[in-house]
Amino acid sequence: MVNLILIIALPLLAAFLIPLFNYINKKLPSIVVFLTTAINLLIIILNYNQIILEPVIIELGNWQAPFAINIYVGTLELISITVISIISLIIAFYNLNHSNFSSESKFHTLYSIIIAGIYGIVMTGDIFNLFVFIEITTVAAYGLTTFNKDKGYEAAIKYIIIGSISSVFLLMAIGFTYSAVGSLNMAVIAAASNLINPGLVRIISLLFFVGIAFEAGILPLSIWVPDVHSIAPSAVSSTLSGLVFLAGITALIKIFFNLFADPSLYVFLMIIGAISLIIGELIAYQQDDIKRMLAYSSIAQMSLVLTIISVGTKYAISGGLFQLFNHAILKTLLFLTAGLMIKYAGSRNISDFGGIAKKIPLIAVGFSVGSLGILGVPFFNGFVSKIMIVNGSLNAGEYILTFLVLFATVIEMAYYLKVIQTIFFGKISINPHKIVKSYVPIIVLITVVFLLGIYPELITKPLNQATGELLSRSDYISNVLGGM
Amino acid sequence: MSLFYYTFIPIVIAFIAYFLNKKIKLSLAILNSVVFAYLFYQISRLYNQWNIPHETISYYMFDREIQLIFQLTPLSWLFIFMTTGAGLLIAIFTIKSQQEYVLRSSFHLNFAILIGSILGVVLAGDFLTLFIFWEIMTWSSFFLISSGEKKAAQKASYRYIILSTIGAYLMVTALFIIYNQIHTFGYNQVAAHLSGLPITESIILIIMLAIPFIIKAGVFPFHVWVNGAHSNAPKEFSPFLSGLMLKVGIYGVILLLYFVPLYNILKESVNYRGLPIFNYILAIFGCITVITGTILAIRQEDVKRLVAFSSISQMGYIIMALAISTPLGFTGGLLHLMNHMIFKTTIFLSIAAVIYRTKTTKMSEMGGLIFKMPVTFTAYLIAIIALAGIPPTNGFISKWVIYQALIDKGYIFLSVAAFFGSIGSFMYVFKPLSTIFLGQLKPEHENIKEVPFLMQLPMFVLMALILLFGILPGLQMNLINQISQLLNIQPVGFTLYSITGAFGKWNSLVIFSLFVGGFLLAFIIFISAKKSKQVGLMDTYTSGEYMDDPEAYHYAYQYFRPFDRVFDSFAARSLTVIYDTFAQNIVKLGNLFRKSIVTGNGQTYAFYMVLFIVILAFAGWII
Amino acid sequence: MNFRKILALITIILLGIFILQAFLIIPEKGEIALNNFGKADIENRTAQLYIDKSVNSTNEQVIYKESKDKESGSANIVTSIVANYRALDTLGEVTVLFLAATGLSAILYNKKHAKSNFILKEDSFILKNGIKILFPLLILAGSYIIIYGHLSPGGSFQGGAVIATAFLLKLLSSKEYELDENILKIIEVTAGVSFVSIGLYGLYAEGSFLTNFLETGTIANLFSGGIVPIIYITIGLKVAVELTNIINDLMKA
Amino acid sequence: MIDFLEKWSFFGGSVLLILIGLYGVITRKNLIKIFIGLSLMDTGINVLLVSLGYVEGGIAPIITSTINNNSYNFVDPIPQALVLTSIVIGVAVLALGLGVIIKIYEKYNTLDISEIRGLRW
Repeated sequence: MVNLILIIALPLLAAFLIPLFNYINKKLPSIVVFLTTAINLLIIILNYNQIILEPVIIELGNWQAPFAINIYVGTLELISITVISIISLIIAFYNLNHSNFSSESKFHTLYSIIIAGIYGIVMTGDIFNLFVFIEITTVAAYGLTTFNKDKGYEAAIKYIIIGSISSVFLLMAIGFTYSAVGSLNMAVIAAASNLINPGLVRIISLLFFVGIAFEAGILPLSIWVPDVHSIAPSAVSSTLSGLVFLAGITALIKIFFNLFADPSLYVFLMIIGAISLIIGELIAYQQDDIKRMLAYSSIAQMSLVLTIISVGTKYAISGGLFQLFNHAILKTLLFLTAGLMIKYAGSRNISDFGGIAKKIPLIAVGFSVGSLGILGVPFFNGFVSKIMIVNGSLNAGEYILTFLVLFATVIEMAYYLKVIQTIFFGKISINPHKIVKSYVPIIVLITVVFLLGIYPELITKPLNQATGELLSRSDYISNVLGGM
Repeated sequence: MSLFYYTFIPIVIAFIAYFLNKKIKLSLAILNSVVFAYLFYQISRLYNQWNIPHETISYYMFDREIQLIFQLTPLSWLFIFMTTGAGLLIAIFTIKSQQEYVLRSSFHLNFAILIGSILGVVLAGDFLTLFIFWEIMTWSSFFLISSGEKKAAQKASYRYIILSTIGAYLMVTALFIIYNQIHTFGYNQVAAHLSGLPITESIILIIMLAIPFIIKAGVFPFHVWVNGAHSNAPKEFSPFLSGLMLKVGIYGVILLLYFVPLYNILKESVNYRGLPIFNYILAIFGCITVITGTILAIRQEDVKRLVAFSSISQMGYIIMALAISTPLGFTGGLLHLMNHMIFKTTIFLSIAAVIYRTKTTKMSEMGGLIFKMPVTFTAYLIAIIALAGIPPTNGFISKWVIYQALIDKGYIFLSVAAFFGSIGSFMYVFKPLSTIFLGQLKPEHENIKEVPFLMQLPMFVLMALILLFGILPGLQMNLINQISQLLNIQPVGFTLYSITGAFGKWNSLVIFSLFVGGFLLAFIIFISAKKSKQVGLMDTYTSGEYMDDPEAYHYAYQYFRPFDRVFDSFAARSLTVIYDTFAQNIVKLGNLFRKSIVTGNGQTYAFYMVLFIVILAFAGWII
Repeated sequence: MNFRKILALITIILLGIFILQAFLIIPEKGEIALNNFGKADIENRTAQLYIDKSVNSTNEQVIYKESKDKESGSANIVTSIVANYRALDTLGEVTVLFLAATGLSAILYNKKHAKSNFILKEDSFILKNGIKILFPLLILAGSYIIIYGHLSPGGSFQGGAVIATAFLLKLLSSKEYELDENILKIIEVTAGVSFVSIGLYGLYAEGSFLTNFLETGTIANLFSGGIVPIIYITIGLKVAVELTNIINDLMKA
Repeated sequence: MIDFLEKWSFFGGSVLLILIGLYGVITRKNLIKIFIGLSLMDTGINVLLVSLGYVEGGIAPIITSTINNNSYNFVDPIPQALVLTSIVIGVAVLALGLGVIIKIYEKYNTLDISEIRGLRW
């Protein structure tokens, strides 16, 4: 067993070393980042079998579990970090060839750190540590956004303003929680949460929601998303949309299922999510800019996940989580291919992609695989999660919610198909701007999509276990606190 | 060979062929034909082997193992046989016809997937399997329709997929409501459960289950996708779309009405003339479909659109016949289903052949092709005779049985509609005949030749089938009676060349002999009479005047104008407008959100954030 | 005042009411709520364990210059929290600073080698010579604050900031003054890497990341607290360098 | 009365600081002023955190020759450690933000946030 803290420490170490590597060779930083992500995947694979048996609690600095920072890796975290490691590896591979920025080494530094931050958000078992990792992730994202020298600054400034405000609220929530409970450890707070005055729980959980949901794609808070995701370089967009959102939702789940499991809060989450879902889809339909469309679609998907998870039953949660992981994989694929298409066509408008499939077939196929996956076509991974979502929400008797979700999917279908039709059947109207090649990441991602679509057992079995763990807080508490 | 493989062989082969296609140009079409031929052979050997055991694949989902069941019944055999047969004929047709078609490889890929998925739909033994393959079928056909050469193809396929998806989602919702109560998707268990539920609940669930099938069959309120899709799809796909895809919808209706014995479930609900209200409404919808399809078909200027509307109206017959749930009705419905598949495929193939040569679908741009393309003309002629329901073709027999069924039960309105449709079909099928094949040959079509043999072959086969089943309906009745037995319906009496109806017996052999006699007589008169003199068409009715708008003078243009005028106001307010308005309103709503929320001002975004907290806080106080 | 401002004001007031009511909640029996002002409950809580240095060991008195080998043996308890009990937070925080510096230099990359255009007038005599005197003093003060961070108030962040101020003054004083970026980079890399490496060595030696693997010595000795002062020095260097970098970049933008 | 004032001057005052900062952020159009608002908010939240950990008559948690761990009231050390972290993060974000503002000024020639709307809808 290799200590899982390494998957946070190694990217950080790599990031700190990058200025040195850059001094040696300009190409070295990207290779180093690629190697770190590969080692991370290896570490996770080595640990997989053990963690699936029972959750692992890593005590940092050899301090007894609830008193200092600890890292908790249960099944949910395990699946998350596995997905994150696979995707980050793919994106790092993509970066090997596609990161010709003016300050390339800095790009790789930021990328390496954002990955560490994402791992941290997912794994940490301490609320202040969660704040720190969220800040690492967002600050890295601010920096990465500005690598687009055209409109990146504008997107970044909006992102920074919103991010700073919500970090204040997050800190406030942490302060209140600490003042009431006297500890920052999630398990201790969970154990004490029944004792906290319900009014205070309301306030704290709302503040937590505001502080985290801005990184999780819930609409009034994540209104910066389309700007940032559409402007940032494709590798960044896919990281932000696939991984940061995944981490954000995981953090929300931790807060609302492990920390404050108050069912009356779920109704709020469900309503917020549903409204955000419909508005996100409706706006996405209007977009001409392909990356903006994808960004709105991410918002909608995340809202969908939140809504479904907040139904709060076993089936619904496992469906929502599956959708979350699918979305991470699919959005990475979509943003990478969309970025390549933009590079090729020299335009961001969907109408300029007419017949592009004949010139760059693999990329076009990759894009359509991603879209079909999101739309839930059988044998794509989205299908299983979609029917799991329908099953979950109907199982809980949420008929209106089911209707809304399916309605949203129809709108989603409308705009994704517009793109697919244009790129495959549209009139050829492009004079190629640049020759783009990127086979390996796209092929790997397509393989993953079909693998999960045809053998969903790969993920549904662990997911059921994860859902079980989420719903039994007492297990979580006793796991961390031991015999206390 | 395991049933499971029937669905996956075409799909797997399709992908292999797709990659091969880069190297060898025609490999896709040929490989597809070979695969379909092989499947066709295998399936024909399955006839009468109804006791093949079920096959299951288990899938781990929702916390438990879920079985995907594949099973073979006479009903599903009929459909897989038809599917592979039609697929084979069309694949052979495409070998030659698609040489200049750009999206050829995508066409074949999707076509093979489509065939596989239809086999899956029909062989499915439970609703989840059905749903999975149903979705794949929808998607592959969506890509097929969008690969049409016209720009409108994309819009048409768009409408098709949206409608289909709405239907599919209704179905999946109903399925999972049921699943959550009984934890299985099996046909029999679902049926048993439905019959145990309160009547309103089960009717709602059944309607939700039925809607995707009704949409796919193109029945009245959901027929809006049919004409666009048929007329804009690639010319080789239209035959399949009309001949088979619509029938898969019918398969679902049969499945619900008979296989899952809906009739029994609904018996206790409100009845009208001994028919459960659901069935009666379905029959009424069928009848409206017949009328709408007919009227709209008469109005068309585009030959593919015309035939598409004709398909809609013929679907109406089948639905009507199946919905009335008598042995005769069931038999008539199934007969018409097979026959319609045969003659409609023929019509579309012959039109595809014409398009292949003339590169246009507008009737007013064609004319006089009878001597240039005699085989195509013959195929079209025979097919429209069958479509109009004239003996000795198969179309007559099925229509005859349907009339018998309707009149027997005394459904006056339905019978009148059926007759109206029949008369209307005379009008609209005659229009392409006279404008494409008869009339004056356009100067630019002087050098047209008959299509290559590989394209003629499917037409020959289909022509033979039309006549064969017209004379020997007993071949079909044999299978239909086996299906009837399976579904506990009383069989209809028949011999090889006769069918027993409600008011007597139809003996096609006698009629055929009479027709052959009459035809010979007419032929003798024709060759012994004096030849008519050929005069240029323009000469007769322009009288030497100068023409400023030649198209308006082409006699195909507004062929049935007086008749159209009667229905002008009706057609203007078509359903399409209603659907489009609905969609546009949603778009407007989205635009409103977009313009008012996403202003681009970072400060406003920050303000939303604060506002959001405040609203949530107060909502928290209120609740 | 326009409508927008009034609306903003109302919203802000409502938000204030919402937040402030948290302080007004009076817990019922058995419930817990926010502590009243000045009544922060640290008895029987994690904070007390930190103060008693008894997270892993038993509760004993910690006496100045007498107690030996207490866990995390630094006299300044905040320091022992920052650099030992919750060292991962600190690593994260250093990372954020590093990120900001990196991001800033990426943003302002194009004008990297431009001269500072921040100073409007020619160099003032008093500024120039005053800074000459102040500069070593500031560096000294900063170093002292960093090195004594585990014993007395202050610490690496404060000390780092003081050192960075020294360079800020240098930069302000003269247009000609240029920082050697290579040296900055070397310090930056060394500091960051050694922080993580110390953590990793702990993982290697004691099986846990950022473990205090050195002997903690006697409370309040300069050489006490195990890895705490070492970490603090690395942090101090890192903070100083990053802040200097940030200032440098901003001034040259 | 003194208690009351003391309590509200810290809790209420820090919340007021946050609110003033927030008001500035959502009403001032100048980007620099917005960032001043943000840093006010940061300050406010730091004061709030520290005051949440205040113990009446408490002193800084440092062991000296006269003070050992049992003899005196210490204030809660954890919030202080947290504040240390949050200050640094605040500084980092502020620095990054100012860098971006410089670039925005170069590009748009204005600091008015309502005119920087290249990305919308």
